[in-house]
Amino acid sequence: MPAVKKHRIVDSITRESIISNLANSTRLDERGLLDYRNLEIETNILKDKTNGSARVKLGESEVWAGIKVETANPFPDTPAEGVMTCNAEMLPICSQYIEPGPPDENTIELSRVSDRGIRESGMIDIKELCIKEGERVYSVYIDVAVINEDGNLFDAVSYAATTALLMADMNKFTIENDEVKMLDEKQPLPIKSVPVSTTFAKIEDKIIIDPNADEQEMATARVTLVTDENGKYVSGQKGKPGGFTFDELKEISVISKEKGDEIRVKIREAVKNGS
Amino acid sequence: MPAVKKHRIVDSITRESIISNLANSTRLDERGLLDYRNLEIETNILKDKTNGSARVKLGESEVWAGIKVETANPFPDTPAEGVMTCNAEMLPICSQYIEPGPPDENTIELSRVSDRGIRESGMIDIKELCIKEGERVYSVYIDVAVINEDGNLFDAVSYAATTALLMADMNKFTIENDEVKMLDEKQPLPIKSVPVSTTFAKIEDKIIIDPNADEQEMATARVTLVTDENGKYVSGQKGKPGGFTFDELKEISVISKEKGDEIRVKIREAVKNGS
Amino acid sequence: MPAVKKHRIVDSITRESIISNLANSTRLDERGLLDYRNLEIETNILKDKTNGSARVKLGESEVWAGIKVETANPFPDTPAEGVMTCNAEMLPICSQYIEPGPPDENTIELSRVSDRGIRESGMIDIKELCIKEGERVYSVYIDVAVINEDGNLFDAVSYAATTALLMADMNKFTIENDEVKMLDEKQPLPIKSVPVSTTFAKIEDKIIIDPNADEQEMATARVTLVTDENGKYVSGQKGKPGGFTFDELKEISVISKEKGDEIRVKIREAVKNGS
Amino acid sequence: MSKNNIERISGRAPDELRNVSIKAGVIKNADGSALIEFGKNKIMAAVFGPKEVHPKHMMISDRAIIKCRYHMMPFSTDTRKRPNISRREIEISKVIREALQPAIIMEDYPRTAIEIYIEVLQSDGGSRCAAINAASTALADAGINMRDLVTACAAGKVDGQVVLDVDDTEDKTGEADMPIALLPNTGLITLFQLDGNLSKEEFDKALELAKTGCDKLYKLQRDALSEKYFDGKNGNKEE
Amino acid sequence: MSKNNIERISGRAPDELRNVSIKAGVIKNADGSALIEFGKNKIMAAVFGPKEVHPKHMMISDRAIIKCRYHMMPFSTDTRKRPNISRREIEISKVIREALQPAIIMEDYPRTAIEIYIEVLQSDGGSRCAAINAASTALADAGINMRDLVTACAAGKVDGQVVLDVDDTEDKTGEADMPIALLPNTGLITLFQLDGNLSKEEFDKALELAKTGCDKLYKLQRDALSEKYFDGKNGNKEE
Amino acid sequence: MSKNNIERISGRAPDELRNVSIKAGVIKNADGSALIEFGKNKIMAAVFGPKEVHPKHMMISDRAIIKCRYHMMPFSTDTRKRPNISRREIEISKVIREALQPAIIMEDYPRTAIEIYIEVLQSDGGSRCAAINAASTALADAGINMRDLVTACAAGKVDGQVVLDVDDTEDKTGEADMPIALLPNTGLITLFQLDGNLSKEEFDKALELAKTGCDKLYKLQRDALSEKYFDGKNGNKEE
Repeated sequence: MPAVKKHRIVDSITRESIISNLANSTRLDERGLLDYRNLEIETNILKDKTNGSARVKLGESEVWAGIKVETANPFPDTPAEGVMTCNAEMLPICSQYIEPGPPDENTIELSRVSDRGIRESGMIDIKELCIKEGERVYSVYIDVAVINEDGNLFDAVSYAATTALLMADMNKFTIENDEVKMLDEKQPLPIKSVPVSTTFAKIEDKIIIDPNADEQEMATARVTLVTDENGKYVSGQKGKPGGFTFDELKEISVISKEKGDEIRVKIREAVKNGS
Repeated sequence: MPAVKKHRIVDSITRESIISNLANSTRLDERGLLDYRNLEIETNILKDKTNGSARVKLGESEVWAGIKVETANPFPDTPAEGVMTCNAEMLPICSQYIEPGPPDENTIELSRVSDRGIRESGMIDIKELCIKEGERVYSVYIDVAVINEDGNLFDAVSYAATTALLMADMNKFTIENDEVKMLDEKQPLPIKSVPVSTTFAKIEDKIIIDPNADEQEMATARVTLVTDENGKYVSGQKGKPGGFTFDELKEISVISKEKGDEIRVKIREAVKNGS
Repeated sequence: MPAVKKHRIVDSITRESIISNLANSTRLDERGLLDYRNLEIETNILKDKTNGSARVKLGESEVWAGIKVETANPFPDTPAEGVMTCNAEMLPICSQYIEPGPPDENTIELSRVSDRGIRESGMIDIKELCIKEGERVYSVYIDVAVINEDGNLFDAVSYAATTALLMADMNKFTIENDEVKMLDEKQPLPIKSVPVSTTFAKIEDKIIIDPNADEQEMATARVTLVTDENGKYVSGQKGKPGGFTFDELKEISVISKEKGDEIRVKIREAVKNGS
Repeated sequence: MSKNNIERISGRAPDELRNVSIKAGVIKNADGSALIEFGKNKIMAAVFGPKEVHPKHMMISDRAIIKCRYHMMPFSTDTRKRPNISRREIEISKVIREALQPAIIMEDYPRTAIEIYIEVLQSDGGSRCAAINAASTALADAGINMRDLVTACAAGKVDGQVVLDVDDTEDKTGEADMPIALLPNTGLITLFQLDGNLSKEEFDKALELAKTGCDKLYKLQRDALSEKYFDGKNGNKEE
Repeated sequence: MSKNNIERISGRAPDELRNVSIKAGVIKNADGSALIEFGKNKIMAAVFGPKEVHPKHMMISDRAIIKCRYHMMPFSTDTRKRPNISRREIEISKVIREALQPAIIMEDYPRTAIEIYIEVLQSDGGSRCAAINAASTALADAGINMRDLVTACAAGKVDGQVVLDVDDTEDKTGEADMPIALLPNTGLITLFQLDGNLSKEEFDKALELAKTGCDKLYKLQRDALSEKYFDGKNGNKEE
Repeated sequence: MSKNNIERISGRAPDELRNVSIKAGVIKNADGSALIEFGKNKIMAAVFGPKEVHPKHMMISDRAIIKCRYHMMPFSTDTRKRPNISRREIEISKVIREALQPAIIMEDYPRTAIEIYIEVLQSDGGSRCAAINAASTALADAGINMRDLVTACAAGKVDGQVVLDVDDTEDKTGEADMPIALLPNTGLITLFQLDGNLSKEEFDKALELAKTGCDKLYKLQRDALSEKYFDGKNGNKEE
């Protein structure tokens, strides 16, 4: 059952430095309150076994995403819709605080929030993932491996998943004499939008963006907002046992859009370079 | 692996009071040895999402039962029979002695004994639960939630399950051109009998009926007998690491029938009032 | 996660005796370094519920194997091939060191090495296990119970599984009007070879065959080699955190063939006597 | 606010809650408990503690630990739910715990555990908000020292209109759902989730609307507690 | 009793047991063990202990704890059983433990565990009774102090007739099965289960009949123990 | 050796390795780490420790315990792998641990744990050998005292020919695969597995060939470590 668990330990000197810096509106790593860390996006890093892949480094946080497109029977209640699954794994190589084993509540939250960002934005047109109604649909698996953990995995996982999806292709099928037949051709996934996640944290009444591991640990509250290219808010999730005021949330929502647009450009660029 | 576990603790004053009362053939809550506690049966308490429901309060023991009737493929070896599943859950809200998590041996026994009472009595005519042989049958799920635990859950769960089944309806289907088609009509479940469970406990050679939690904890042996309306014994289960003599079991079997008949009247009344 | 675990304890007197005996090229139970313990193979010990069965006693190690042949859908990627599963269980009756519960890494290794010996030798012609391509194939379950543990289970399990397979029969089927129909006839399994496992251990630079439990515990390395009747090596597995030199492995491979041939004769004899 | 708007399936005004009733002290064996009926939601919450921490290494020397489980009965949903705890239930358990924890004065209970169990007996839209209101009432009923009650309500978008408290019929055609939880005294939003599609204007409007819902639930919780402790001198029904 | 009755499929008289043989001391590594063949049932029981309790918090200061597991091998049943422990096996483990425990003088072994493992290698009707007889013999073979052996047998109803010891062929058309376990010295029934359909008269008759079966099994257990410890001066086969 | 032989699908000579590159120190949070690319294999290994043992009863008073997990990401295989740990992964974790352990001077770290985590991000034939080379490099990178590096390579039989380092395309028609791990200084083979069909002559030849592969990997590991610690004065690529 979910309960308070062992957390990353931030020593008192680091704590004090982080706080005294924030008081001057700077951060220990010299960023401004609303600056992202360096973001590197690389594509095609797993090209031999996946339909699409990407590696994202956000500061020292590193994640790898791989897309597998298979076919499956549709769910009985949605016979004309494809299936999408998003699964993030905190690999035990990524941090001394991660134990191997079934996903804990934090990892489940990470997977589900990443999934919702993609799903709620309508990024993939699941109606276009139908091969033969009631019989055969595409099943898109998005798996993301966390290789090194230094905070703000919500954003890093989201960027890696989104980029890998943009890079992905899938087999073409045709129906001949009522039988599904695979063609020797590929097509891109039916992409309709590019959602971008932005994550904020609150430390002593200061709102910062893209918290690193120490900042995230010290924060009393965290919130992720996902926007699409039309400037709509498609998904959100607050975490940690503290809260935001209404004004803070409204302010965050404004910044989320601006920063989301900047990052969307970087994702598109990486996709363009990789294609 | 099953093993002795932490049990409810009955303090020594309560223990002595229970025993000295029993010596005078009365009980701490002023009942006679063979008196049931107050039994309240309410129906339709979950009418928005179930096909039938009931709440039973037996003294301070409270359970809620909900029936869901869905359709499923039949088992290969019984192509013309419906499926029935009975599942009781000890919710962690019901007692400080219950931990959340997968069911322990006591809960599994509770589920299985409740299931057998219904199954062995032939209460539901599973042959009537066939929609199309080999293809489609009704699947009846009986789920029972234990909300507050004060002993004798075997009976409380049985009464709730039975009442909910008596209240339940299910969709009608027809077969057109070899295809199963759902009609916009409901029908009651095919009920053939009303089994009633009665539970006895033994404390220092005294046989009591309907033990509360303290009595149940102190008892060296417990036995449940289920009778149907024809006065037949359809199911039985002894529990706890002690025993009954042959004469005690025979005596219990006589009382079980009498008490079963009384309770059957109450169940029928509740169903009549609720319909 | 796999890790060092509690092992059988060998007291220091036994240890010293084993070592001083080995120095003289003999063993505590008076065997030579390359002598197997007494091997008893009995067939048909579970004839009421299995398609084939065998009991093997190798010294004090005792295992029972039972074969069940059922039918199943083929795997999509091998529509014309039957299915074979080999599963060994360390029953908690077999030793004070075995706890009940899901299989640990040692038991999983035992199952998988036994499975590979049979699979890689091509003992069963899985193409002959197809009843109707894409629809119905035989599914052969090999289950082996370890009843008493005294070392070298790799060989004991292998001999029991192999013998039980040689004894097994399965239903005949025919296809009438495109429908699979079971005939009232039995046929033997399509057997193509008889693999034989031999297991060696290394204690202080001495190589011994068929280690008993104490020897196995003391050994720094263990290796199993499976040969078929054409003298081919079909499967191998080293275990324990130590190693063999190249010369040792080559020497072992020579002995493995000789001993394998001797044991193959015993297996064939037991099968002949049992048929 | 309820004029000049598209009519809701439920016939409710855009800023109108479903019927809500809260009853405290419904489970005898629990230290505190509450039953909330919120539209078709029927949800029980029970609190046990402060009690001994088990396993011991989870104990914290200067405050209580909070455990929280949100669980749905198999019969609570449209299609029967499998009895195992789902990933969805694990996530909701976490966000509910994080919504309630800031209200609990954990420092008053060092080296103990406070357990919050939530059982969904019948589900409807907004079950996590309903659950938070029930759990907050149960915590107060258990006599746990709190900074404030925690009150929760969702706003959303249906048929292009921002509305309060989306129910499960509306949710089928709904375009967005945004549940929040609030500590009214401090103005802190301790649960916030969003799924759907909202413009900046709609986002702000939904936040405001959700707040008005929270205010009503706050009163209903206090009424339920008064009802139990002061012979029901205050009403407990939202019309 | 066996005249004027409907003939059983097996050709047995209504009060006739299947062939039974019990052998004690069959597993070298166990502290006590037994193999029972009871009709087609082949069941082994092994006892380990008294031994250290693990995990430690399960330890009881004034008596032993008893662990018991009833487990069926995948090849023991008509259709292959999946290797995982089923709910049925968990329930049977519990009722068998509760049947055996009253016979064990647990106070003689404070702070220890006594483990009873039962393995069904081939199953037939009445496997839980067969298992109890094997386990009771194994406990005695392990030298565990006991008040009495525990003996078990079922009666049932087949073709309208109350009969002893229903086998799996009869069970397919059987109308009732009632396994019991008995401590003969004290007359205490420590396992009792019933499934089926019995009138009051049949119920009483089945109880009596099961008792006669238990008496025979009692003798067979004692013979098996004598066989092992006194060179087999007593026979061990039921004809 | 590479003349007069049947041509391999890959165009490689019978005794030719695939392209291999090893990079040490790739994971910042780990005490030691390495990434190996071995044909299409992309595998990361990380080492944590020596660290506190948890749970405590696993602690050994005079040496370290070694934990090892080999895990494949769902996207690493031809068909998506389910996220749960499979029986295959458990077995491979065990044989890899037993291959590495003899190289670690465990007595230098009493009462501690050394954890080795291997993540297969893209798989090809020979992933367990690739994993051992990565893990051995990661152990050295973590500064764990070792008797020697552990080097691993497979030989096999394809189209009737004994060849070094079977890749997954060859494996589909391959007749045998024999991975080994070696401690070069001591000449000890600490991993040995075989699946397929080899004559005595082929068996011996495969062993010899695998040894030549191990020798090359040994150099590549040392180069990777030099690269990290001495500014890459030594090359790190196998041509």
